[in-house]
Amino acid sequence: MIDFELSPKLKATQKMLRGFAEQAMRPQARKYDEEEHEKPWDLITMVHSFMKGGVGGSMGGGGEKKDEGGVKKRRENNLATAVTVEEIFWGDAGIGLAFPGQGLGGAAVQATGTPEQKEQFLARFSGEKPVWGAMAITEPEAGSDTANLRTTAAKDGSEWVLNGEKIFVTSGKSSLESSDGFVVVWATVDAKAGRAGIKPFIVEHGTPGMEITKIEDKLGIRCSDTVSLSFMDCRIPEGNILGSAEVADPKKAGDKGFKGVMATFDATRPLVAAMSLGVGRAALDLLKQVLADEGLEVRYAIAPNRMTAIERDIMDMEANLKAARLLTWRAVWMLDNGDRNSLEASMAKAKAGLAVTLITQKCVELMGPLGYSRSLLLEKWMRDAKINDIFEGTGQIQTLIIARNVLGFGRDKLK
Amino acid sequence: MIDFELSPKLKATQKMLRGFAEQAMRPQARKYDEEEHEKPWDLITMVHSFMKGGVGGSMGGGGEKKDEGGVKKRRENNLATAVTVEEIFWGDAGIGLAFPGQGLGGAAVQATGTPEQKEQFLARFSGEKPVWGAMAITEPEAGSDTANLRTTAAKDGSEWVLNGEKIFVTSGKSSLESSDGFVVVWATVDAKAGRAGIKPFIVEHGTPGMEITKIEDKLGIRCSDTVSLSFMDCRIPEGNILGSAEVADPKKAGDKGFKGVMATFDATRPLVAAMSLGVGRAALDLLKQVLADEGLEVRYAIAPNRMTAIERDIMDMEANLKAARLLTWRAVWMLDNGDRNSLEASMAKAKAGLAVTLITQKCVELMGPLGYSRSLLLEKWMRDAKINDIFEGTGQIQTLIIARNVLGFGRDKLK
Amino acid sequence: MLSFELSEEQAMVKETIAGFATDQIEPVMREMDESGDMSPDLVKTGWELEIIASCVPEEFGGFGEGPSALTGVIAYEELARGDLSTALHICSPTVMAYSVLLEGTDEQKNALLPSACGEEFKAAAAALVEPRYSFCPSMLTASAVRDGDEYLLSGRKCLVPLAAQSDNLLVFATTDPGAGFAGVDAFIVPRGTKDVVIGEREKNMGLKALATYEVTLAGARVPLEAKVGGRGGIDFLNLLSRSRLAIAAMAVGMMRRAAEHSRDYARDRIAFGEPIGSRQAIAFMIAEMFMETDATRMLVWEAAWKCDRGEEFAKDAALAKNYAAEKCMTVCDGAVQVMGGHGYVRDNMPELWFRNARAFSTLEGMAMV
Amino acid sequence: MLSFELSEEQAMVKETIAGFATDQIEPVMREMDESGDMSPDLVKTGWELEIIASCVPEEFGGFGEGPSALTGVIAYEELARGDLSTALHICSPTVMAYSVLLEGTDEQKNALLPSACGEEFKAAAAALVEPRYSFCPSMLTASAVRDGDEYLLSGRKCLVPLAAQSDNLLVFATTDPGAGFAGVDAFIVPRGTKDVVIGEREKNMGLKALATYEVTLAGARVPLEAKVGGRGGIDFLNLLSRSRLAIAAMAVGMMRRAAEHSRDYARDRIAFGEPIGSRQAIAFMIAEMFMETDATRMLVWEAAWKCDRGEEFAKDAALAKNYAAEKCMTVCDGAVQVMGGHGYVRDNMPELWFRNARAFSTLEGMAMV
Repeated sequence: MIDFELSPKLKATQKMLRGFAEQAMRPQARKYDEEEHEKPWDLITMVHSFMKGGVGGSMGGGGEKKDEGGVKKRRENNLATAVTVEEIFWGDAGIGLAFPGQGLGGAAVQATGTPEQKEQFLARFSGEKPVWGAMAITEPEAGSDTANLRTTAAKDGSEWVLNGEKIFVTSGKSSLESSDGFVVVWATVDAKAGRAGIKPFIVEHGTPGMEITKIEDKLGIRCSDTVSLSFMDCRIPEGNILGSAEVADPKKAGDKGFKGVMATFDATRPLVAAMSLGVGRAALDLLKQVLADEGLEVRYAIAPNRMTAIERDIMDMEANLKAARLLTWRAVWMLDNGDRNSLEASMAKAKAGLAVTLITQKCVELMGPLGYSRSLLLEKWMRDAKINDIFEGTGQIQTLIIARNVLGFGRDKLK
Repeated sequence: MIDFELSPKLKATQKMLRGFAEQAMRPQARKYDEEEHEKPWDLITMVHSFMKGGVGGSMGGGGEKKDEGGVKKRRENNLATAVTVEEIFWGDAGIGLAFPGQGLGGAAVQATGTPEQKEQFLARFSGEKPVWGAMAITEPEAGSDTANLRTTAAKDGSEWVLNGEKIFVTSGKSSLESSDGFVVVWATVDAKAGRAGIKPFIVEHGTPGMEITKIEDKLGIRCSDTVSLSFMDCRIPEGNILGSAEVADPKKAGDKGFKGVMATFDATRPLVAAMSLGVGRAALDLLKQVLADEGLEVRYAIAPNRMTAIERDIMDMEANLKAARLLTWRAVWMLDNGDRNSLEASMAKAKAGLAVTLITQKCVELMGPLGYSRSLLLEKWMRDAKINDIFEGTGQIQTLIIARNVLGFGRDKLK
Repeated sequence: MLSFELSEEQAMVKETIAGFATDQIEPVMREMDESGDMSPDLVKTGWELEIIASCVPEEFGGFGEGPSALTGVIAYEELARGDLSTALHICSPTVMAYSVLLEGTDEQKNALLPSACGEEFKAAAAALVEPRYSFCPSMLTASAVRDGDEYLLSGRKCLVPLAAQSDNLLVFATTDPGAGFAGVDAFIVPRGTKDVVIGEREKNMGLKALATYEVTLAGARVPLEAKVGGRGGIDFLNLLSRSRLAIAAMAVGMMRRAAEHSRDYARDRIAFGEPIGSRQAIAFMIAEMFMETDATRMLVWEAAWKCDRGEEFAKDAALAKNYAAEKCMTVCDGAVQVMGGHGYVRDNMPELWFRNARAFSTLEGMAMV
Repeated sequence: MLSFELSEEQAMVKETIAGFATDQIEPVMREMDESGDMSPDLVKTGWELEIIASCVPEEFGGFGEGPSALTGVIAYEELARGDLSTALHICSPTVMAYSVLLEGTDEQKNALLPSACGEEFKAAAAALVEPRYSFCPSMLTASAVRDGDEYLLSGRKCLVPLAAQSDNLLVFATTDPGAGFAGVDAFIVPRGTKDVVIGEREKNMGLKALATYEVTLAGARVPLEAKVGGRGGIDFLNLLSRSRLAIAAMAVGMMRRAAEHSRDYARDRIAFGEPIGSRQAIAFMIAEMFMETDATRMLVWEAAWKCDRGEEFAKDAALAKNYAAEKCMTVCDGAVQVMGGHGYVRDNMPELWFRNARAFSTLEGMAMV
């Protein structure tokens, strides 16, 4: 039965988080935008105390125990994460990204690791101290071109030796300096093997040969650290290749490793979409509040061409935001059911990323000088929102994935 | 000196044509939309009487005598054509396309023919009787893929023998059945030579072996005939290959022939843009008239976000239409100066074609039930307008040409 | 708990209608558009889906428990996927039937519902739209003025489907100008009522297979009992919103079909040695067609779900309807564009969708869930 | 007769400023944005372009015959191509200068123009925008009420460039509320006038290198002579429209730079073994950037041409300015998008353009041609 109602449990979480976002996060949002690279430890401690495992939850944790004796077991942990993320990012996107949790690194472990590895590497996130996980895939010479990585992993006795450069590692500093976290590094074990050669490796904090070479200054989400990593003969135990030993062999495993990248993103794209929703809703809520304060009510039900320009803008923005949310919920619902959601995940990410980019820009415009001024948070939300159409695959990459799915074309037929 | 004023001569033409369009064309527009495939002979005779050479003028006639003793001689015949076309198409696009003149066929002769050939083939258009010219390039199996034609031309003694199928030949029936016109057929003399093998041939009306196999029923511009042609061992004199004899030899001439296709379109794309402007302006004029009749004036100068939705729509539509017109005028002005305008021509066509497609759709929406009803011409304009984003290269093809020009990429680098 | 899964019944309805649309409606769509004649066979078969009867309770001749908006939008999407004119023709009696079922007095239900559940398709036209550019359902010019034991109906209506074939018209008019939606009531006007003039069949850009008429009310007199719901009248905004869901669902059906058609063409059509779908410009257009079709459906489903729960859904229905009207036009325009010249000729379907799609921004109250 | 060719003088101005923008402004743009400090060298060099002096007649200290809107928009496009904050800083005194030159009394011209043509850059701030979301120049809340031999100025202004550095402010206020544009007048308010409070320097999303201030008028008194144009006042819509052309021209300059930057990046950046510009999704974005830059420039030129001919151009200026504001945002957003993550970091210029571009929908009366 089609049902759009959240479980009582989720509604409660939502309500609680909304309060936290409004009372704890909002008042500090500007501070951590202006003081770039500062860490909101007070908030981090607070959120960690009531949300072990992090706001990102166990991203991509869906699917596994899909069936129990034939009966499809309903799970909602990915939905819970999406709802959580939206509320937190309604509070503030930068601070939200700075909150502890397994992040993309954990998602990669979830998507590609063996049960033992999940045990070994993910336990820490529910410990007493806040811990971060990160993922390193992008390289200076390859943006979306994940099949073409230059970072290498060579087997040497009982160790892997990593060499290469990674950029745009979200929470890299938090994972490797501020906590006992790790980074999942995608590297090739056989450059000639192309996709088949690409494997995920766990590199623990403080591993010699790994260095943070840069911390980015950004347009928005300034509270979140984005770093560059360099690996020079960085040695890790052979067990740190995710997904059992034979995965290491391109011939045997085929592009299983690379599929892991994709699986990771299938799980996390809807959550990036959920982040977008929070930011977009924040902007729209503010605009509507300002209008309400002036006694202006939006007449949604009249003919659109009889509306004022601002009424129609708001109607359009609300429809787009709502559509994006429903597409997002559909994608995580599929994940919770263990269904393949590659197409739906990209639809959610593409729709939400673009929608909130435009919504926040429109809200700033409609608010005139107040929108452009740093005395309100609106201008910050416009800066923060833009990242959603970029990271974890730009809107163009998402659309490409949708097109390939729809047309049934592979990379060869639709570049 | 930058100047946007039309010469007194052009202003007079404009004024005269506006009257003709309003009083002679508008009253018959609906009739010739409903009675598809009927020819508006009364209007044709009328327009031919005061406009020998046709409303299309000498399309692409620019450039030749660019310099006379170093002094750049100002010409405005392409501008005149653009202005003429806009007014005529403001009256009605379907009837406008049905008016006599050299059309694309003549444009091809202008762009690729020798002086003798221009003499020989174009004289007829200023004769007593109305005559049409057409161009056949599209084939059932190739839309925009003009480099990949299957129609062949084989030399046999002192004749060329054409074989193949052509579709979407505008005014094909008018040229070949209703008058002593001709069609310029693009065919390959050497399939292996690709672009280099493609040449333009003049086929006169009534040439044996050429047959009209179909007349299209269309969404709009129903007064204009669009036909399919079949060529079965169709024999034409060797002199009917446009551009001196050695053009025939791919090795010697290179892709000169194909360049001719492009040159033809460089000259005619801005005129398609001008057609768009007429239709778009017609729709906008009607909408504004309806508002004015209700005493509503558009407050262009106030802050856009204080406008009503309909005011802002009108402002946007006017800006887009005006921008399209100015881009069109720039493209024809360059043509008149004999400057290469491939980039600017595509900008004009792309902008105008899309702008009026959207403008007419918006006007129908804003007019509600009146817009959707056939009791007004507005719905017809929406159907007519759509062709402008399609024929003589879709908006996508135009954008591709722009991109290649801007990026400096050839077909190989940017498919 | 969140779910996007159809119920078994909904899945069955969807499958049945999908087959009907593909096997029977689409093949004759073009012919009906050119001739302007709706196929009686389609209407017969469509009626046998018992869309209305399955919603009307037994006591009034049906076998249901009132209309389910969710099941309705699922059904209408499939119908319109076949052809919009056909979908509107078959669904046109729902406005009268559901308005009376949901808001009418027992007398009105007894009088009108049994025939609406009969074996034979029975036309019953609803008149809401008015012929002016600035039409808005919250500002009707058609008025109903009480005069003793009668109401005096005045005003002009247009886009009234099957008006000439209907025994009764359902006329929406304002009894309280300036009261907005709250001031609108519905009146049952029998065929042949004096001073009700049904004009010539209308000619529109699209919907050519659907017979619509202009209706003029020149001070026509109807008894007080003609007012739906009697004294209390109707919750017009509720009925209007249900009709918006019906229309939005049909837009989704058309979008889906246009997207599928573009996908297939882009896969098969070869240019420059490759399928045109291997060009990003085309491929991205098609990706967005599918994305927006799904996005629109989600908006429609969520609003319908609220409706069935008896929650306030007028805003959600308006958002869904306006979004659907805009996106459907964009998608169908794209379906023409993807085919280029072939999309502009009447041998192919896109030009027909292009003409029909523009109707959605104007359609109000022509079908209901 | 139609022509798109610059005059020799315009071509020279364009070339000079283009060099200044490329060689001197752009290299320090990022540094100024981060520090918030405008480079005095840039201001000095910019002033030496004699933008104002070249428009002011000799009798008032210049060597021109009044401002040419066309030459102005050509010059401002090139300036803003280097950096918007710098362009606005250098051009900010034009509002006072041209308002007085075009509408002022001889006394006012003699008092203010010579210094505006001096060797040294002299700040002169204009205060038009007001700090509320619904700001519209036709509905100012700042008011000027006549009280004997004085005007009482009340209201709040924001986005006033260089207010703290100016000897005189030009304050726009309404003398006839409800009269729209016709009710607006301009007043010359000397520094230190009682009850004129210049607030802290503002913090905005962009324009970080441009010092702007909020100005509060708490019933400040100025003599009747302070009113520009004396008794007759000013043609405010004409001045506003000239300022809209100035701002639209700057938007064109930014659009052009962002388009060029995206083109170069898309040509050089390799992904999947090819330049990213060889993908239609990226290539089409860039094609549209260039097309819309040209389209916007055409709108600006045509309106400026009308202005110089003394024709009614308020509508044309509004169309151009609003079109420019929207397209500039789209183009600069695209410039970020084309670079992906690299466009989001402050090592590269797109994020700066992205922040500055959004200003255009709000900017009014900050520069003039």
